[in-house]
Amino acid sequence: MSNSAHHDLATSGRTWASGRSWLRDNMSRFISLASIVLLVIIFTVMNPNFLGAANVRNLLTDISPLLVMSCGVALVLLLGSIDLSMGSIASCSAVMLTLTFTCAGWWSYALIFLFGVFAGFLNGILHAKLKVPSFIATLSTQSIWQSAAFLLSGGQPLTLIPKNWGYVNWVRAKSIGPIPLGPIPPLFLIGLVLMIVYYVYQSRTETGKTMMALGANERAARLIGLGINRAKIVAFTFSGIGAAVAGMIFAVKLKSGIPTVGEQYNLIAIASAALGGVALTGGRGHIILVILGVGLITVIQNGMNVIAVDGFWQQIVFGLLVLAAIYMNSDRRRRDLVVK
Amino acid sequence: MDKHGYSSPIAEEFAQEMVRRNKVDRIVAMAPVGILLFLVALLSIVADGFFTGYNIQTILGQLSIPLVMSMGLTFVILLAGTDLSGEGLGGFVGSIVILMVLNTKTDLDMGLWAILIAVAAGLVVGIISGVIHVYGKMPSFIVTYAMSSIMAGFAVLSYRGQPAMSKYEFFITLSRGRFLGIPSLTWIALAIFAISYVLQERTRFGEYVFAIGDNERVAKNTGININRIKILVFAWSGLCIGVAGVLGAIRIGRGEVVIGKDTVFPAITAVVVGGTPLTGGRGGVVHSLVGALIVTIIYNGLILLGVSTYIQAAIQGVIIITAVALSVKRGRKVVTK
Amino acid sequence: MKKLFSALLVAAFAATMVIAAAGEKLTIAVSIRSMSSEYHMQYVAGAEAFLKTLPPGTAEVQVLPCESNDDKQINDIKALLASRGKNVILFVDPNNAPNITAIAEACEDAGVYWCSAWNTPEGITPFLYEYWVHHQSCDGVKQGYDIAVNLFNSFKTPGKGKILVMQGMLANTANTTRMEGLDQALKEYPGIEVLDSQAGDWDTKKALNIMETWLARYNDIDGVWCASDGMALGIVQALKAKGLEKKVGVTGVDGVMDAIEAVGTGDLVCTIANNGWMQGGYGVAYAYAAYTGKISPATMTPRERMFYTNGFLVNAETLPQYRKDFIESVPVYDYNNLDFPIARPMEVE
Amino acid sequence: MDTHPVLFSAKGIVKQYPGTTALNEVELEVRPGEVVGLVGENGAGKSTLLKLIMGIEQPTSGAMTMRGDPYTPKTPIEANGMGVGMVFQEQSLIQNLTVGQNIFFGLEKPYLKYGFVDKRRMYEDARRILAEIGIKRIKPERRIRDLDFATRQMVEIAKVFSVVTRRSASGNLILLDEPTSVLNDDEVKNLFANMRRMTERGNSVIFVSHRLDEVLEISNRIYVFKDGRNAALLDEADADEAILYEKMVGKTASGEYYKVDRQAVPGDEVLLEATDLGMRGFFGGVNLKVRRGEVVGICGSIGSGKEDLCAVVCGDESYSSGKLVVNGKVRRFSSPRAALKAGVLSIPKERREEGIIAEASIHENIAMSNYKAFKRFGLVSTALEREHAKRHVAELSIKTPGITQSVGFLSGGNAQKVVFARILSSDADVLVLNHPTRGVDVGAKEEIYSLIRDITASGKGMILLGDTLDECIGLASRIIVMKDGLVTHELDAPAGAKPEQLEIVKYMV
Repeated sequence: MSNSAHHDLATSGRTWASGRSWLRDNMSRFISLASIVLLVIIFTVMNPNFLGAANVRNLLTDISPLLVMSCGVALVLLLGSIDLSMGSIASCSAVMLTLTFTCAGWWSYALIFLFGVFAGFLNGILHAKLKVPSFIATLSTQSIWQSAAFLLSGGQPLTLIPKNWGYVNWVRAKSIGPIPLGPIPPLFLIGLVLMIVYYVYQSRTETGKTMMALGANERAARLIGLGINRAKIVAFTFSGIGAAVAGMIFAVKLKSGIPTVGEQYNLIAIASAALGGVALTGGRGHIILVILGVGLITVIQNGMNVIAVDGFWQQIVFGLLVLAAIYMNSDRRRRDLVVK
Repeated sequence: MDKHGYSSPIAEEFAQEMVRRNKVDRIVAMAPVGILLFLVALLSIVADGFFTGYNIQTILGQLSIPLVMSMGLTFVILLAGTDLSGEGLGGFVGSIVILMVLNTKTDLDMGLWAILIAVAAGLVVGIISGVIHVYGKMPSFIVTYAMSSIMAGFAVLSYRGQPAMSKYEFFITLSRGRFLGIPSLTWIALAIFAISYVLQERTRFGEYVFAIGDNERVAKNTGININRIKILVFAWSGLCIGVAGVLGAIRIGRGEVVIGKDTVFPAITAVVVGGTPLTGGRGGVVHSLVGALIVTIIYNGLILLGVSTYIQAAIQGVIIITAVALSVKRGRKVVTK
Repeated sequence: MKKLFSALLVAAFAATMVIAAAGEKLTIAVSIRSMSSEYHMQYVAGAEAFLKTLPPGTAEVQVLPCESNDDKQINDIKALLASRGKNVILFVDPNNAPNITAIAEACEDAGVYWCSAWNTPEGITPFLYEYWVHHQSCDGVKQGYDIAVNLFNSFKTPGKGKILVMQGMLANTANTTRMEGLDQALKEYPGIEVLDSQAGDWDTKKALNIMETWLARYNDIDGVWCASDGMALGIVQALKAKGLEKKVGVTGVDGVMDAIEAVGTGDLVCTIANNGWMQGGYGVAYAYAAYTGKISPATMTPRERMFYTNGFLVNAETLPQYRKDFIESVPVYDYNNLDFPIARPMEVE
Repeated sequence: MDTHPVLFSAKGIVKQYPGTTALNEVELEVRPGEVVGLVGENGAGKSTLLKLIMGIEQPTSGAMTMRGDPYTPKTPIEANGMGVGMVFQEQSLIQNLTVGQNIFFGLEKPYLKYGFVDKRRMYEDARRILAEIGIKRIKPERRIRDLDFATRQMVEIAKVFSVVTRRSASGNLILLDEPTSVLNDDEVKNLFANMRRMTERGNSVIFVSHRLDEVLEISNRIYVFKDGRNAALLDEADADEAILYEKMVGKTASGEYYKVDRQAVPGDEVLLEATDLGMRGFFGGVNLKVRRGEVVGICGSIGSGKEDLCAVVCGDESYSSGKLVVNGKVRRFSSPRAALKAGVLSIPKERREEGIIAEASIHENIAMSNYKAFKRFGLVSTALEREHAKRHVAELSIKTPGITQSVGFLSGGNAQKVVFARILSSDADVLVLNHPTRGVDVGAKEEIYSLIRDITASGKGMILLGDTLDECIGLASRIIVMKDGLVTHELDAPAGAKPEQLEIVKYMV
């Protein structure tokens, strides 16, 4: 699929345009922030309730599942690879969570987390050890986990029975113990915590830094003595965890275990990471900025309902805004950077 | 100098090593054909009704859309790019072609012109995607993903929720016609395959696609206009999606956006399973024909075996990952992304 | 600053697509699976028919397509409720039944009257909620049963034969309820043998492919129980390609225009017109009545809050009647008579 | 027949890269119908001059003329148009296309009918061109990836001959850069026969090779380059290997340049030992010991297997025969990381592709080989990284605006110093230096030499592939000479008694 790390920069021998590179380098970062602010302003002008407390709470809630998935896939994109199995892992997690509540209660969250670790680890092994291209490896595990979701749910959309609602009511909590949360929903905190953990892991640990290095130049990373396979397997494992947490968020939020709930999220999560400045060819991007891409997509989808974009036009407007946002984020300064 | 005129025994070992590696590469290149034959043999024994005249015709009929889609995608993947616009664009072309021929909704009746206009729409959208990708320096993955969403929206807008039914005699004869035992729609798909083969083997465009995919630096040094070739590749992919959309509309006799649904990833899988790696440079349209046959036969075989609907997806996944794992290079220094 | 300008341009372009901005005007929201689903578009047409009965300018219809994405459906609804305050009423066909609880909670928090259609999980009823006006549904199980019985009786030797089962999308509420109806019918008709069952994902193209493959394996098929009109039309195309149309009975559900025609030509044995126009129209009417205080959920009888609506079984015999009532003359509903759509109350334990 | 007395001339050619002068006032002349040999050590500027003639790069100053008129090609296509063609060292053929397609790649216009290529005619012409240079057995329909290395080289040569003679059959210039390294004996004879056939028709050839016997056999006149300058011009009659060696190497650089006085006396503790080490098809039967404080220099020309030996030692490749013992344990490294854990680390030859991560900052690059040293509570602390990097930047006097600068911005010499800083920060005690001073300015070279002395003084062992023979001798305390995969000679090079280059060269070439 599109990600041989073909950095002409490394081979062309020419250095970048020097001078105030720091500002120009980070300019694209501010652009995606600016485009969110701009859209928010336009939507608020058209309907002030867009920034009302209720809708801000909606925005933050809607962001969380997409955020955990996008942060997960961002690590895989840093490698220059891709993960298409997130949707099915999330669906499987939603089904399993709904089922295990009856027998494992609060422990179900931990069990499903472990399932995410296993599913991601399997992707990592298939890709890193068997050297199967990540597109095919994750496309295949996607269909495997989709079948698992159907089998586990017996082909039924599962309902979270009222007896188990006790395990999920924390979603609507307005405060954690004494600390009032105000407009911030608990789900968003989960998304934030996961993003920060992934960001710190990627930027502060050896394996995390190896992900970025091997995405930029796998040959050099290998000769420098970095653990290539380990970084790949951990990246895919984290992506699996992100997908499982997203699945749990869907189950808790919708109070249901739908075996196809995550189906649509593969491409949106990758688009969000790309809008957050993560290069699809690897080696470039910051996990902390993925929230900008996710925020932009969520603002667009939420905003279209708030300003009542005609049903027929929603998909068209969504596509146009994604194109505009990517255009502003793309790095057209470096002529030699080959974009696949 | 030893007897073969090599400067030392080491050099001779090197030559032998090269010959061995060549042989291995050639076997690996033939792996997809081997897998195809194995599947046909296995299913003929296990699934009754598989190796019958009618089922072969059915397979050929079901082959037409993934084959046409994979033709356009082969050139895109040869450049290590991606084209996800098929879902929305295929649906759009399928919807408008029915609206333009004799149908139950509009009073248009443009006959063959409708097909030309619809396919041309695919071509134009392909060109737009190519231009945005090349000059906007944006990843083809995202450009075509957004384009798919846009075109899906226009598709539904074209019939405003009430799909038209075709009453065009020619479409009905096409959808049921047979010539020399092969369904007419499959003949159209094979025509697109033939054109793609000529494009790949006989034209300068085909040469340059391989050159850019294999070694962009050498292509640039030789003064090839890389941007133009890339746009042409996306144009051809758009045209193929257009044709696939028309074929889809003819098959179901209705114009709705669902024509494009779930057609892109099977087509990409067909190209990759066939032997064109996602990093481009190798493979070609013949490989994709084999890949398309494999994907279609797996789907057909699983239904004939009456495999439970829940585990069908899993079995397809396992077969595909095995097929690709067999034909992948595993040297220490090989970088797979 | 060229870049910022281009973002402004695109956003402005999006803005121009918009109908009137929010105001005191009431928004009648209809949350459906997708604009490309004919049956769900009947809801929208019904809502618009009701809108015409209101004085001009008091309200507008807004459609929320969720593209079969459960999470997006709840997100769209909550965004709408947050942006419209009290001036909104909602009619929802949940993408999957279990999601109804989350929708109910959202409407309860926003204090917005809403009605739902099709399925609720057991134990979840309007009675638990103050703003959930009513839940209406055609009886999915009964429909699955009716079309099965209709199919079985259409065979040469009624009640005996071999059938194939074309499901909709796996683990989708509409599909599981209709399959339940089929299972009931099969228990009552031991003479019927099910050769195979596959899932067509409500997709015409997939149904056609599956039917073609089935025809390669089975040649003495008497009928195909098919869970939706869209897929049924795909099956008919496959049968026509092999010259078997009319010889193999096919059923459908939804009552889509082309399916009604197909019953006329004999390609389809029967379909069920769920009359989306009536469901959408009265769903919105009830919510509007609650919104204007004409009725109050607390005082409504259980019969009014959970009821079945009649689907119209369309087969060769009932087709002329259906044509007369629904096609020649588009039915005009008196939305003040809220009792009209209620066929019978749902039994609630 | 263009009868201009001088076909090609280059005068006062200077080529500077940031920080290094590859060519310094070089001049060269080629007469019609002549083979001009060009010899010199690695890095003497031979390939750079060919790149200028081919228009891949432009000279900083100086003038070139072709058939009397000024000649300033901007791209290889322009050069081809003027009748100048070059066979590159690394393959420039398209693997997936056929022989015929490659020969006429970019030049399909005459065979085009409405965009369709008339393959029959194209393959006929290709067969004629191949036959013209004595190749009968290659079928133009075969794909390049199915051919072995030697055949591919012949196709490259055939392609250049055809491209060059498109303008006119004579008055053209063909540049051959190390064409014979993969050819066997009769393939070389065939190449020479074709070169003579070309020169008889009034074309000329510049022939670059490290195999002096071949150069002597074919060239009319031989230029010798040294350190980017003309060292000598010899007529074929009065040139032989001994004179060429002497001109190539010139006077051995002063001991002071290589800091010979600070050459450590090797301890007796053996850090690394290879016995009968071999890698099928690349090298065999290598025995060497690396003691603490010792620099083992390995000399050999291209294709001698010295680079593959380095790849095996540092874990980039696995060996097929013999034994490798590191710190007393027999090791078979599965990856460079395993080698690093055992204390073996390499400085790769291709700095940009293999030595640094261009996008990452200086302090990140330096810390990459030894994250353990910068961890606090399990996390890599940027503060520690930065502080450590500041110390190295000062110590090695790396010229950079700041340590957060991406290494991609730095010049060749400074980037190499960053690599050295990374090596020093790692606790590897056996270092494999693969052409450490390649493409580095003279000033930086000296700093690297003193750095090497410090490293050995601190007790680390080193395997060194010298950029030049002179450098190898200057730095190493023990020298191993390899040719075509086999060790042909071994000798000590103590500080006091450095061997002469002549002694070594005859085993190399």
